[in-house]
Amino acid sequence: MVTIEIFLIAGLILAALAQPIGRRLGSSFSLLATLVPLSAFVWGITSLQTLPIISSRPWVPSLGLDFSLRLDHLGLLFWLLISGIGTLIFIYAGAYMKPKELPRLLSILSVFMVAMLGIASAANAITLFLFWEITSITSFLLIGFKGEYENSRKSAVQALAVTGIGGLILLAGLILLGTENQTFEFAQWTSASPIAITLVAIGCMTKSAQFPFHFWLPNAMAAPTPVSAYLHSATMVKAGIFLLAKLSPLFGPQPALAWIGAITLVWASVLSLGERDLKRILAWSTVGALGLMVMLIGHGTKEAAEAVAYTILAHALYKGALFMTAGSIDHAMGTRDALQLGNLRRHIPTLALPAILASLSLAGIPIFAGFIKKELALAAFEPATGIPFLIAIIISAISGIIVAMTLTHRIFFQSQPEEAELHHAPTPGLWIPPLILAVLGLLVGAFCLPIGEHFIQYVAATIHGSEVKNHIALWHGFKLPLFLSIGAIVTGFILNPFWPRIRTSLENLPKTVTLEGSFRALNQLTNQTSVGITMFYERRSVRDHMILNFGAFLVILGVVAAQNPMTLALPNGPGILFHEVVLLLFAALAAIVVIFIPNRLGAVAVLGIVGVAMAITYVTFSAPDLALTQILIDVLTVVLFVLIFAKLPRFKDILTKNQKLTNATISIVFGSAMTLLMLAVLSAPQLPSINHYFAETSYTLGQGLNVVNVIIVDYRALDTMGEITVLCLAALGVHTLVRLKVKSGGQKQ
Amino acid sequence: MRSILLQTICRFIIPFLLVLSVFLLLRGHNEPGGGFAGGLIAASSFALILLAFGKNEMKVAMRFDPKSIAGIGLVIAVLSGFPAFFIGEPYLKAIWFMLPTPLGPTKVGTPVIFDIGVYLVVIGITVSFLEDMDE
Amino acid sequence: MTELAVAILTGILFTTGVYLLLERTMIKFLIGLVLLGNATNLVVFTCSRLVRGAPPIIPKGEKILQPPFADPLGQALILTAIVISFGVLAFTMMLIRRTYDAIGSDDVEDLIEPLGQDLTEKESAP
Amino acid sequence: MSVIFVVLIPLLMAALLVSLWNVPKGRKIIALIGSAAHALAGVWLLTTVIQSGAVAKNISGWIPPFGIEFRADIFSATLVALASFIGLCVTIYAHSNIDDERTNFGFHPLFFVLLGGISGAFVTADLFNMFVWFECILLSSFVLLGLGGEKKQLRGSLNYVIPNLFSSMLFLTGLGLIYGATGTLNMAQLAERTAQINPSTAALITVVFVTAFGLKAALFPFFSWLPNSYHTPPTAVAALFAGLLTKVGIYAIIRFVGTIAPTTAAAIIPILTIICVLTIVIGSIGALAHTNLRKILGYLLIGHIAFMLLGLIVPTQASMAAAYFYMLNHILVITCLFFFVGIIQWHTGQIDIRKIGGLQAKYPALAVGMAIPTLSLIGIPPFSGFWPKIGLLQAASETPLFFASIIFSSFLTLLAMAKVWMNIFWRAEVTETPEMPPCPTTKALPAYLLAAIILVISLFPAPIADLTNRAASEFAPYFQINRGDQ
Repeated sequence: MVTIEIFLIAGLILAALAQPIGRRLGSSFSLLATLVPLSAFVWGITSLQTLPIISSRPWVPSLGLDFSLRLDHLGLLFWLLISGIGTLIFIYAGAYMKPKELPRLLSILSVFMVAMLGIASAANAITLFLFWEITSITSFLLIGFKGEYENSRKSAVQALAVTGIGGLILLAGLILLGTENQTFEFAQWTSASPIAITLVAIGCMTKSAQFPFHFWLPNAMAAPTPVSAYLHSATMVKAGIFLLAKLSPLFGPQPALAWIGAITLVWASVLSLGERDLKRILAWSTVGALGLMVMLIGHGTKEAAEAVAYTILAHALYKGALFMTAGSIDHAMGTRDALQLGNLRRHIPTLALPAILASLSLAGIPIFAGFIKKELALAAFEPATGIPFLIAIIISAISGIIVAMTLTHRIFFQSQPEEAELHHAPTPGLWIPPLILAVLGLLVGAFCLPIGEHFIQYVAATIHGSEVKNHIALWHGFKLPLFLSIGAIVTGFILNPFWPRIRTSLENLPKTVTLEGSFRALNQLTNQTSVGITMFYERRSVRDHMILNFGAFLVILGVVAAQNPMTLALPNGPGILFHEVVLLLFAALAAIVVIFIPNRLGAVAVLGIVGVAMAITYVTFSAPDLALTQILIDVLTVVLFVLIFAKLPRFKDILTKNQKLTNATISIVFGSAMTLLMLAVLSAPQLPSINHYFAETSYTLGQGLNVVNVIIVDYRALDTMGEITVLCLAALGVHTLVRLKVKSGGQKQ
Repeated sequence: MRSILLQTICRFIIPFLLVLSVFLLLRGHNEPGGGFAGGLIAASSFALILLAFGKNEMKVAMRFDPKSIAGIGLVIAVLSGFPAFFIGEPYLKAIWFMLPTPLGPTKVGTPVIFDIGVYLVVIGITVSFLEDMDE
Repeated sequence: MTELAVAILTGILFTTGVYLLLERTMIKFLIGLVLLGNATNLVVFTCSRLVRGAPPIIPKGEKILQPPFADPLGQALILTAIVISFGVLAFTMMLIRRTYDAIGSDDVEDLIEPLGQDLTEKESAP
Repeated sequence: MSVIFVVLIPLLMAALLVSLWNVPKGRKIIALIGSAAHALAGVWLLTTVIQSGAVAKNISGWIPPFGIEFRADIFSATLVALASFIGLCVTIYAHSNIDDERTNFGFHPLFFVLLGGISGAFVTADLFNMFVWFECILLSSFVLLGLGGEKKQLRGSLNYVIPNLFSSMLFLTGLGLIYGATGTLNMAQLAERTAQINPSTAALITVVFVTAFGLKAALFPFFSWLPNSYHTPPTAVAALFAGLLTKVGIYAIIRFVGTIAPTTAAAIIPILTIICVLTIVIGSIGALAHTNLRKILGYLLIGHIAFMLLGLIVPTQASMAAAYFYMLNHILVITCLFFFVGIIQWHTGQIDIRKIGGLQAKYPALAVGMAIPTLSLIGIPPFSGFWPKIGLLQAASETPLFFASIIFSSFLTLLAMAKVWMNIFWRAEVTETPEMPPCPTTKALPAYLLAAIILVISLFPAPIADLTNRAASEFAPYFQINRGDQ
């Protein structure tokens, strides 16, 4: 089947065409663009009976990588959410965005949608990761959509940092799993080491905003609302849930994960009461819902699997609707500050219906999807063993009631002391899409049975790895979950009037407690450390760097020498003669004297003497050519020194005592190391050198008696050619340096 | 520095040095010497002129731009490897032939030409150094 | 024994060269470079083994060089190396001189870019 | 054609351009033709090697190991082809980037010697000959770095020159030692003989060489010269340096440890691992600290360079192939990024990200073009940097430290590039910039061309993966010696 790929490619084509075509069509382009997600949605519904849909093609054979796709029930659930909500978001964006910005937004959104569809249908870890990272990047681009504001940029980079490191950790985990199982195909994975599980789980936690990585999500609300509604509530943040769910048959129940989910759930439910920005309230509530899903996946029972499957669906419906509504309110009223909004039913009556319907679902009022979601979740835990988890769900339910009341009763029906005025009335594009979602939330709740039997049950089976019976029903009888539900609802209504006070006290929580502050501090610390280290390293003189270079070389040499002890013996070369001793002593003395001579010309003169001693050494050991060249070079070097010194200052002794000591230590150790290295080589006989060939053929084939010269101009003429090239370069360099006028940095004249 | 004595010595010694340099270059294939040594001797004689008479004198004595001499030397050296291509041999493969000269037939080969290139480069470069350093 | 002695001399040349290379005055680098050049040449020379009184020159009338002979290959390598290091030395001399001209000091500590200096430059115009 | 031409063409071009010293007009065109010829020779070499295996050719007609031999296997031929292609791009870019003053002072001949030296270092099969090419590279890069004569260039020059002279000194010392021990300079023969000498001596000699090459490759702690010098020369020069110079050092290390002295690898792998990990960490941290675009890229270069040695550290064909793939990709990506930085500099006159802004609104094409190498550098799938990273991570799963450092470096790269992106593309314009004439085609062409190539590799990585796999298989003896189970 190539159908899946067709939709992916169609999305990319849409992204590419968005800019050129979208600019001409204006906001009506978004209607045209919906064709892609809409057709994907319709195709998804029709293919329900033919699952799983598989397609695979080789990509990088030598790495064992295929581009393989497999759409199962879990994938299809996501597929439908992505394409269905995507359709509505596209319409909504057309009404929400300024026509000038729309093409770029739709372009990035299409890429994002393709990536999400890819995640939903990936059958291969690398394929999945490919799409996963694209969602991170597009999320970065979308959060920073209004990049001219510093707040947007900061939030964008924060989200990228968290999801980016998470993505890499996920990659690490996936690679470990792939290496362990010798394949990257999910279907063939049979074993998972704890470390790999941990890495994958951390990756998913960052993406799905789990404690302690959750803080980026509320800040991501800097993105335009269509983005928040789409990425940061309905789809992208669920990618982590999706992967955890997909791999949960392999991983099995993970109590730690369940605890993390529970902590996230409680923490986010509490903090959602501390916000006044509608979108941020919803964002915290989303974090809570994600925590619930993670908790259920970690729990790992059949009932939990079913609850997860249903929660994914129910949450996407009501949260998407609420986000869009919040955005529309913002669009209409110019603010989304809950404290400044009131009497909205008069200003924007069209938005009241979606807000109320979706809020009822959020609050978990019976016959709405949210109610069933909550019931299923409560039923997933045994009262005996799962008390902490049950409490967590209750807390979130209470908080959900208060949030729902804020979103409806407070802003639509109450009046506020400082109320915002209506800017523009919402166009149909701003209220119809949320209304559709909200109504769907009602329908899914009210007609839960068929959906459960035909679909959710299979999704749950995919998540759990074995068959799951359908428990979804509106009425389960007078059981514990129902009592807990009712209790939560009642408590919520009792606490609701106190919301302003709760909010103020939560708002004043110190930043560090909310972890966002810790992240900022960490970020700052990282920056300072990096600047510190780098400046410490960089703002050093070449002398310090050379000390480091020499020192590091000696340390490495020492370590390797210690691990591979040398056996040193006296070289068995010729015995030394008296005049040679004198010569070598003389050379050594001259070299040492050079260091201490304070006079420049004196130093050069002694340097010349060293050179002469070298030449004599060469001639003593049968190297007349070397001696000749050495002495000539020596003379010319001295001449150059004399010429250059005329333009340079006198020697100064500016080294401090400590510096001298450092120099002496390093240079003596280095010199000794070199001597020892030479001894190591000299103490064993040389393997038969290739030089016998030169001795034999220099005259017969090379036509020359002076073997050294024949080597230079014939055997190894290429070396010589390189060498004279180097000489020419040096002359060019000297010439350039002389002629160029030194400019004082900055601008060129 | 510009003592009369030094100048006088130079006048005597420099022609000798130049001849010596050519001599070293030509006999290098069989005895100590060669392009490097020869070139350096010649360069030393120019260094002497520089020290004894000054830069202008050296330039006059040199006649040609030292960098051009070096360039020509490099080109000669590089080109000396090309004849080998014509007989299907690898680059820089030596080719020898007898050349009749007034002093009798002499063996001449591409390595000798190569060495002449080296000789010119060394002279040119060293004199160029001297010239630039004495700016 | 001889090789040991030359190896020790090489070590001393390295020591002095490195000491000068770690000086703060740039001019002393130059002297250090010459000493280091000599030292490395001695490494090659000694490691290709020392032989007395047998230069690698085929005696007139003979066709091949009879052992023992001093290693011609090592000598050829050194010859190349000497000349290269001469060129490099000349370049470094001029570089140091120009740096001195520009900075007005021969202390390497003064070479560190001053903090807060405008690090940008203008791309050259056509 | 013969393998010698990949070296001979640039050297001849250099000689030709030197002799045209006083003819200002035709130089740039001749340089362009010469570069194109070199690129053709490189491509020819690569196709020959791919079709019929390694090409070997002796110089001067002396059989190896007595004469110098050039030998191009896939590993080196690919690098030569890539280097010559990068050379062509740089020549095109230099057409408008290098001003007349620099042209007069011999930019082109220097550039060709540098290119010839790089090609020579890649194809030579003789260790001393490699030294000579290294010196060619060194001297020409010295001069190229100093061209322009600005004060800060001179400040940086000495920081570049002195450590590199130290490296040359170690190289030559190592040559003396290895010749003294084995009596040969030919790489193939050295490979046989390093196994026969005292293992401890061999290991120490390897340390000398690896340090010498490690300095060229800018490994920790020998990298001080790089950040101090790469931000000063003109873009064309900086791009060439960044793309190729450090890779020559990496190549030399791989060649030495992988081919010449595989038996010593066991002794140095632990310490090499530590060096690599520290290089990765410090380089990435440095990138975060800077605001100068060139310095950021310079540090990222350091942070990434050590990945390329993973093939030695984990001696398997897969890891070598991945490291090699990474290296090839990195050459393209970093050169491309330097070109784009040059274009940004053209438009704004700045390379400090604190002073650049609003580019996305003004130059959307630039944003799209630069996104490709940026994403590839970070290793976002499916961009080309991602493919080798999978292999690297798989290979590194044996050495947790290295594994972690790859993750760490990728993360910091992501952060650093995100910082760059946000500042220069998203933020509103910071300072009024004077209207510049549109970017010359000669600048834009190589940048977008490279970006396009990177995009193609991203989508169709299979051929490159095959190629690198074959190249890695050339180190089979190394894997056999150090792992035994292959």
